[in-house]
Amino acid sequence: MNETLYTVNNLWILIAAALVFIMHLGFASLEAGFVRKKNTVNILFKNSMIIGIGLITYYLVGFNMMYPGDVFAGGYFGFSGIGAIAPEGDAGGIAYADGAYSYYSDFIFQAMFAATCATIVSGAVAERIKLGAFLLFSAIFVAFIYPIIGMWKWGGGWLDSLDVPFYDFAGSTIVHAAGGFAALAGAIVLGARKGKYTKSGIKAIPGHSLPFAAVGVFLLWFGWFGFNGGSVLSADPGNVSLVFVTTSLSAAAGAIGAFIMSYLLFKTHDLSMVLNGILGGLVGITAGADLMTNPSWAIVIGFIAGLIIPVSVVFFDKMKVDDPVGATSVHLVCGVWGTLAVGLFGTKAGWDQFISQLIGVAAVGAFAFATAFAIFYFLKVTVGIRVSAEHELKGLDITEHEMEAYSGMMDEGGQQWAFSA
Amino acid sequence: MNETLYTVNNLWILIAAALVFIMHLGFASLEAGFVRKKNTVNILFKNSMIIGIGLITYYLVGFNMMYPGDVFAGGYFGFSGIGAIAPEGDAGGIAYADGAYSYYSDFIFQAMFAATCATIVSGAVAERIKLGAFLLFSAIFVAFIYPIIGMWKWGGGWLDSLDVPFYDFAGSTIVHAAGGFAALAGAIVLGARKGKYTKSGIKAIPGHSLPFAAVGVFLLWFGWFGFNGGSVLSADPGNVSLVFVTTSLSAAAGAIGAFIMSYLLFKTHDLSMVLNGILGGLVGITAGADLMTNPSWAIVIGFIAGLIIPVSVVFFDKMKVDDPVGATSVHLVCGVWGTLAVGLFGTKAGWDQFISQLIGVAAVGAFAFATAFAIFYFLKVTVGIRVSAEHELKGLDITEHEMEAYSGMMDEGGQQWAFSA
Amino acid sequence: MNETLYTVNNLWILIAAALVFIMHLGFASLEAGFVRKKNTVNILFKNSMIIGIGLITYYLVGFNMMYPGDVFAGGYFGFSGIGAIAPEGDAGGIAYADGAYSYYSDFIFQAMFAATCATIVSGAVAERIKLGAFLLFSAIFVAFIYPIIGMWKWGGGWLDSLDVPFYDFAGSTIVHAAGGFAALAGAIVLGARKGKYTKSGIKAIPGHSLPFAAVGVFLLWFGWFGFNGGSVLSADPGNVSLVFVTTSLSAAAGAIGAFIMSYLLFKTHDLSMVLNGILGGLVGITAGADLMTNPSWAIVIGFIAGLIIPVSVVFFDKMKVDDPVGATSVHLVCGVWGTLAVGLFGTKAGWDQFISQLIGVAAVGAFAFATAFAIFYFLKVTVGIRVSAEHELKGLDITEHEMEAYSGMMDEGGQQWAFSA
Amino acid sequence: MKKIEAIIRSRKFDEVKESLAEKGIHFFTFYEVKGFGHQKGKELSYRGAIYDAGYIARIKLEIILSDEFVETAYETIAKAAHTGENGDGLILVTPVLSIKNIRSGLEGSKSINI
Amino acid sequence: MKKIEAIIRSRKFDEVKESLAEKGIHFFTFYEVKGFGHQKGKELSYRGAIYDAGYIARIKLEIILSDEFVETAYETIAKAAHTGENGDGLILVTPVLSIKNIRSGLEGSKSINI
Amino acid sequence: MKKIEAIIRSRKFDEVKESLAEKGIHFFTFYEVKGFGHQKGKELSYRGAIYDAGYIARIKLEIILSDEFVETAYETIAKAAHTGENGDGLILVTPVLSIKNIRSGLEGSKSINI
Ligand SMILES: Nc1ncnc2c1ncn2[C@@H]1O[C@H](COP(=O)(O)OP(=O)(O)O)[C@@H](O)[C@H]1O
Ligand SMILES: Nc1ncnc2c1ncn2[C@@H]1O[C@H](COP(=O)(O)OP(=O)(O)O)[C@@H](O)[C@H]1O
Ligand SMILES: Nc1ncnc2c1ncn2[C@@H]1O[C@H](COP(=O)(O)OP(=O)(O)O)[C@@H](O)[C@H]1O
Repeated sequence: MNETLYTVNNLWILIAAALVFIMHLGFASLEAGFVRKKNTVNILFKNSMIIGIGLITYYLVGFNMMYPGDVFAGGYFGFSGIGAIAPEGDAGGIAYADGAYSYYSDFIFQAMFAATCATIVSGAVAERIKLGAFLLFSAIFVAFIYPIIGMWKWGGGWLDSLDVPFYDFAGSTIVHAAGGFAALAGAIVLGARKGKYTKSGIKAIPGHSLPFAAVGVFLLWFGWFGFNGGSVLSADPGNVSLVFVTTSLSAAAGAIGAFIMSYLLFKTHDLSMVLNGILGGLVGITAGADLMTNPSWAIVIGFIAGLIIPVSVVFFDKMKVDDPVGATSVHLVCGVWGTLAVGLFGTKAGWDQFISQLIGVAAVGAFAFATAFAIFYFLKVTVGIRVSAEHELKGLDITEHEMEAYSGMMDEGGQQWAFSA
Repeated sequence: MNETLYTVNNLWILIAAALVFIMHLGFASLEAGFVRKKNTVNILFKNSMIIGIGLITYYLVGFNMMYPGDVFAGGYFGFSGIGAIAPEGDAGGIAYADGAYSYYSDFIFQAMFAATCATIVSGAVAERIKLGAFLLFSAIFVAFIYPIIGMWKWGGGWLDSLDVPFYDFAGSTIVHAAGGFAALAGAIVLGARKGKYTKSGIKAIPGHSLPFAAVGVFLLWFGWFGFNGGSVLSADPGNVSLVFVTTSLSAAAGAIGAFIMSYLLFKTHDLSMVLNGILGGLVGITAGADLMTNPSWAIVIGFIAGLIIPVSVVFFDKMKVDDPVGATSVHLVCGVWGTLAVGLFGTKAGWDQFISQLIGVAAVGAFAFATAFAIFYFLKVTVGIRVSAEHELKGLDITEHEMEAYSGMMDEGGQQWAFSA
Repeated sequence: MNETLYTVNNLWILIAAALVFIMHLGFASLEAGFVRKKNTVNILFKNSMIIGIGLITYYLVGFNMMYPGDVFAGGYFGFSGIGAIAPEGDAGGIAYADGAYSYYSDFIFQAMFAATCATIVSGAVAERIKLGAFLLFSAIFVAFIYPIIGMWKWGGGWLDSLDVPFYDFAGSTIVHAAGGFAALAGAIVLGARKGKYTKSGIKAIPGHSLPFAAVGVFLLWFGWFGFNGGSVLSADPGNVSLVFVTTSLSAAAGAIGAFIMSYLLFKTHDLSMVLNGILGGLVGITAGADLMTNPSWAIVIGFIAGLIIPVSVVFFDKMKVDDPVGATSVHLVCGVWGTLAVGLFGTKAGWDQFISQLIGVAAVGAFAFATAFAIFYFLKVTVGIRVSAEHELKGLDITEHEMEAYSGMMDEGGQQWAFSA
Repeated sequence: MKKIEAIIRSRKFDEVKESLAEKGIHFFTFYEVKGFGHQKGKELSYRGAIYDAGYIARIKLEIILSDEFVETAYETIAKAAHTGENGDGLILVTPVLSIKNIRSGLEGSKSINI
Repeated sequence: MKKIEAIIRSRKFDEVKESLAEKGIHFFTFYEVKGFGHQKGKELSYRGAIYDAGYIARIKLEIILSDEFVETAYETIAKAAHTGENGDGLILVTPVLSIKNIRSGLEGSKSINI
Repeated sequence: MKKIEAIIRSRKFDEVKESLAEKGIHFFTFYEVKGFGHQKGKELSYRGAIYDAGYIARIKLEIILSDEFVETAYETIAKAAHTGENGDGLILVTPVLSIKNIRSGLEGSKSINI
């Protein structure tokens, strides 16, 4: 491996890490836009803390639990010690990954993924979870649950050692479905927001700013170039460019699918559905972005993901699973769909692969759901996870943060006079 | 060509594609900020769909119409078949473009450009066009009109085969003036927004959120590093860095030019003009960003573009061409200016070049205007393109989407009580 | 040096420049979010102009004053002529910096830094400074003061020639503390906003949009990958990846530090503090991001920066230094802390280094404060720097720009009827 | 002195304002209100669930007038705000016991700005 | 005819509205107001400084009624808006001299929408 | 019982509030209104076109008072809200027929919070 190619490869992984970072802004904007004004500071606070907590816990334990080394190959769990410090010299450099990236590039790219997984949960439990409980959950999830799941496949664990190995290119299962199942567990343990499911039916609780939500989705798409493109784990021109194309086409088709289905179901053009449709397309292609050598397959996958979104949103509402941002539909449902699609389309398509995909996503889903459920339940019976009805009514911004997201927006002539009182 | 250099070059084209992608968020934010609150969901919806429709139609037909291959060299039209699937092996890789980029990198970079061109139109026709008609127009424009124009120059068509070939580095004409002329056609066919031009004069219809508009412009500038920088079509250090410098200095000078001219004309400091001035500078330098080996030329070009902007906005208003976001001034006028500036400044400056530039921009302008006019007119007499007066009054958000962009922004104490009714 | 490695290195510097550019959007969003609605257009206007003015003045004089060449080595001031035009051929290319970057890459990267330094000031003087006076200040600051300071260290001046050279990797002192001290001078010369410090105590003047502020901080973090990562001045895998890791961990720890300290001090979870804490962590690590070969040191530095933030904000409020966005706490205080931390942690830690750091930051601080104070004072007694009390009350948007940031946000049913009057 | 209160359509506001001005009535106070009446608010839809604020947005005017102007104002508003469709709103006259102009300190009908 | 004005808690709005509807009173106008009373606004905190708008948010209803409905409306609101805690608000009855429905042109109690 | 209504400058709000408090009047309701009067709104400019909302922003206070407090409140507001420049606004006294405190159920002047 030549030094220069190593430099290029490594540079790409780092840029990809920065792009995955910006997904955190995407999630923050999307979730802020989809919650009510009174809970906006709270959701932004959670998103600001998750990235902080996520990176540090992943540094301390997560990374070495997810990539514990060859001795744990084929296993269910491993750990190689606290902290992520690069081996000296070439071992942490050109020799670390055959000239594809350095130790620290690996760490930072993986750490950004880890934090993403926890962020997925925050949207589904928004507007009613206690701040402290949520931060505790996130820390545990990023430190232990996500790394264990990741280890099964990317860390060389048992899913990677099946006869026909489970395939998950960039994490439809490992990141998205895992996060989505945890989100589902959280939404179930918490229960719905007050006033969402009433005797007279399902009530709409519109997000306070669709412009923010739209910004979030475009930023997520932008970040996904790093999420999927970086998962090539080198700057290989053929693979990275294919992944860019399949990722974009799937997202594009997701928009169109959701456009059509939401029109069929609701007879209207629901922006929030098209936005979710784009995300569904992105999540859907993530498992096999590098396998769709005919990009038309990516269009099919994304289009179906887009069709699924409105149906799934309605379904979860019928089940009284209250998910303000659609995280379960986007990440769980489309994550499962994308994982299975690897068995249906692209260069690995086939019955055996399909079965392995099913095993993989079922195992991960069950584990993520069960552990998240257990943690949320444990927090519920100990510190409590749900804010009081009164706090929920007043909003978490005032009750947990003593702040408001917007001040003086209503004042004419720019006079925020009330605050000089 | 060595494999590693190919990897670097290709990586840059991909990153540039991602940057051009983010311009779509830039346009979405800018346009959302410049329309009234009641049409915000609608404009975001259009921008979300255009990128989806644009990528997919360009994949299906556009790309192969824009780059039909050598057999059509010097011609006016060509087509090499449905779908964009890379040739096998090196032919779609290192050999595809002499080691500059792979087939798929080429496709995705070009596809992002194509969608951009359609997006330019959306701002000018905002707040009154029917959603369906607009989406139809966009699909036709990206699938056929833009690729035909692009083929004339970048696809090796007749403009590229003039004695002194027409020059358009990154698309002042091909993308921006083309989009701008189509925007003009749309604005004319549609007519002005109600209440804009009244007996008592021209009325201001202020955009609902200048902060969003400002975010949009900064993101557009950011994306322009990819738009212009990527148009070097390799990572060549000298050229890409020159292009970064000329692009930035021109944008900077555009801000200053618009600052001065809007103060002279209006005796005030109009943020929306400075924002448009930045864009004018960016559009202006786009035709010759690689030719201004003395960056001071870029400053002159951008400065003049900035001066033009307020004058042009006032001019179109006098002509009763209602363009809520200034797309015609930015993309059409500054696109023409930038194209001609190639004949006046930089390494290609000269009379013959100037004439070629004039031919190119006139031909493209006429074709874009005429075809867009025809499509809009056809849509007008068939499906209809303008929403009813009542819908326009109530806003497209409620009438076309049954949604509002902001919910509960006015509630004190965070109580969105009205929705629990 | 091989051509390909040069291409990679150079590409990274350019991408880093684009990332530093996006920090300007970060600052614009952050500052817009932290001011009152009535001053939002004004702050966006200033931020839009600063980048324009900054790039052009830096092109004209700044760059050649900051990097005047070897003849001025060890000195206090140098200048090598107007304008920044690359030497012909390899001298401006592969030979310019030993194959690390071209002349123009160097220029654009440095120019983006320069504009950043001026932007830091804009937040601290917001809501009361005259537009013209501020723009004049910025032009002078970017053209002369910042380049002189930069020359002392990065231009090979006296700080770089100390026995134990002062160390400032990416500008904790040169950019952030310098900007922070200038901000302090500005805030002092201007005085506090009306109603901030009253007989009955310190009044809160909440920013009008915390969502915008949060977006700004995430974008700043994103841009910091370029700010610090690009300061490696090559794409060296080991160094750039280490810098990515230390930068992110320090920002993460800053969030946690501010979370804890603001809870201890205020018994609440103040989002604005956590956001400032992230920035504090970023500023803090900037001086030694490449020296913390044990990333845990970066965590310590960032955590302490985060702890400092709330204390510092309260301190400046007690001193009646009114800084609406916390620029002094973030850039000045954490800039000093980060500079000194180089003497305490990492591979250069040691008493002698600590002393050099102290000398460096003291000299820069004194010079930046004194010159900025002098300029502001001069402007005060000549053109005047503070808007009238009436204008301050009405807001700068209406009085300096005759515009409002938001129009029709309060209208129900999307009717901006008031404007058709 | 009397106070006229009128609840009108937002889009009729300008017309009402201009008609009043023609009769020499330039001064009044107004604010946005919401109303439940024959005309219903438009149903909105969000993520598959339909919701309906129920109310419609209206402008409420308040005009303080000397007795001799009341009739004119009353009729002028009634005419200018009329569309004939559900939702036109209503006009009230209510009593005022006393009034003072803060600037001039004048009381009673002398104090009224017209 | 009378005008009833009621200042109530936002969160009691739906209950009041439904109770009135049960009594056949479907039409009214309302808007958001702020109030100083026994109940104080929550203290907020921003960057270490505490601030307190002091006021609380309330909804104000205005209902124009024929005299025979006044008592019912009065009692209905009083009941539906009651919590017993500080901040419940108050109900007024004020006189109306005349009234006109803009759409129908009808005056007096015939004009009143119920 | 009477109702005092006052339309005042936003920036005089605090002063009025404090002056009232000094006289023992702590409870009132207020909301933002817009007014057309002698003072005109500032002209704004957007992309070369000038526009003018015409109105200015004002605060409206409503205070329910027992008859014996009316005079004091009236004078106190008049003084505290005064600047002498166009735009100071006005104060009205209007009749109240009956009143009920929702929390306590008390009616008449016993019910009035001061
Ligand atoms: N009895 C009432 N009391 C208070 N406001 C009323 C009353 N009736 C109507 N309104 C107000 O007038 C508005 C228009 O009433 P609506 O019944 O829709 O009009 P119309 O009488 O023309 O059919 C309502 O939205 C409400 O604000
Ligand atoms: N005298 C008054 N005049 C006008 N409004 C009042 C008066 N007293 C109370 N209010 C309004 O009623 C609201 C509730 O009053 P409060 O004293 O908190 O309730 P309670 O009487 O149930 O303790 C206040 O916020 C204010 O809007
Ligand atoms: N006749 C009126 N009816 C209702 N409101 C009025 C009337 N006259 C004045 N106002 C209100 O008082 C505000 C101040 O009036 P203005 O004429 O500017 O003050 P001044 O009388 O001190 O010159 C107006 O904006 C309006 O809201």
